[in-house]
Amino acid sequence: MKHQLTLTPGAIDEPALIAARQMSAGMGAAVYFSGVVRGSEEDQTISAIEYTAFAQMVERQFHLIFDQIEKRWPIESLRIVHRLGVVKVNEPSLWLEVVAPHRGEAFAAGQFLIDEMKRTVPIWKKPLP
Amino acid sequence: MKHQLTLTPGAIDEPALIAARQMSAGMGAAVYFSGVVRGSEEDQTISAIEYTAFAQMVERQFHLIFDQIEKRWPIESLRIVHRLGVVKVNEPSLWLEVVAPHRGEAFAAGQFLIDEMKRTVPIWKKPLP
Amino acid sequence: MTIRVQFWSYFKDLTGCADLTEELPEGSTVHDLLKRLHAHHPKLAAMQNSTLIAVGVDYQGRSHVLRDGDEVSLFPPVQGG
Amino acid sequence: MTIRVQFWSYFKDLTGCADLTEELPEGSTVHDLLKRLHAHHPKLAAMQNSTLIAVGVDYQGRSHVLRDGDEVSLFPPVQGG
Repeated sequence: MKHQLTLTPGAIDEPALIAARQMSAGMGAAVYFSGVVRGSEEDQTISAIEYTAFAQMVERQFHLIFDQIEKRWPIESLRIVHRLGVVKVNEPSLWLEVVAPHRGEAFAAGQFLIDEMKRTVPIWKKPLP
Repeated sequence: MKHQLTLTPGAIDEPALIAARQMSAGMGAAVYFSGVVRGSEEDQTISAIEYTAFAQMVERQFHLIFDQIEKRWPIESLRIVHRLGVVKVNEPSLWLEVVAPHRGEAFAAGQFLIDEMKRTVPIWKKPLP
Repeated sequence: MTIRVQFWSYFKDLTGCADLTEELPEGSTVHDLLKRLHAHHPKLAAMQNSTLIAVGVDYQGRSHVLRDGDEVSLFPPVQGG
Repeated sequence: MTIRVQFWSYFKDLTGCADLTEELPEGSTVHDLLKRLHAHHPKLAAMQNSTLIAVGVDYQGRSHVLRDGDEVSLFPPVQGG
């Protein structure tokens, strides 16, 4: 399974990421998720979220998740981009692509990746007023 | 719930569709699905799939699905594009966007839409050698 | 009454026909129409367990009562995506 | 032996510290280190049920035996996405 992990302070350019998709002839499904900063956090209006990370451990923990995904589903490739630093409301902080033969495994692996990330990957957020 | 349905003989321009995304400040999740023509169908190598549709009924059946989704999940908007005519291997025949407050409902509604489409929407495919 | 029938996908090949018109007595059902069609198109009869039926743009069952001018569509299982 | 400790996210604010060094006897566990840290940082002690612990880049439990030079990270529940 190919995988690409990017932690970046820059904006996530979704159209460019989509345009760079690589998919072999056996693949029939690509699932994408964009996680976007909402305008409120626990009923408080916010302007942005600041993301901080323990970067080396982020890499390690994502790779442990990739290993689990590879064992469970026939995924051809995974790309994930997570922003660090200040991300304004309405901008994506997380972008994810899963390429697989069929939609079932692509949806399952994508949701598993996000669920596990939220449990184990050391990234934290701080809402900014 | 906003919704947009497009049946088109032209190629699906995913980067342009992504760039046209509209999302209010309360929305945190956008899920996308691209269904891509695979290079084989029932173990036969193919070069393309030809899609035909009963177009007025396609519209009606998709709208019945949209109504069900609106009742079940707090989706802000749905966009779906399905190609008709000849779609070559490795090109998307189906593209879908679901915008929602949280990822759970966005993933659920996206999968429901595809499952229901495959059950009720009168589109047929013919593999071309 | 006059019923217009359309065939979709490979049902056009099975019947050698894209659409046709049937004259049926008032009160006829989808089932009555199918009996008539199956008599002329035995290959269609062989597919009856996987035939989907719409009247206009809505699915209907065999017991649905037809009305003059209805457009009935017959097709195999759908395969979008 | 010497253990380097790093605090992440709001644990830096709770302790007023980003990182520090502790000298511990050979054979000490994560639990022993936490006891030492909690004595100096009562606000950290109050968070002990929601404290995550890594040694290097892997999660470890309280009974994990530390080795000279280990880097231990303490942080609150993660919140990526």
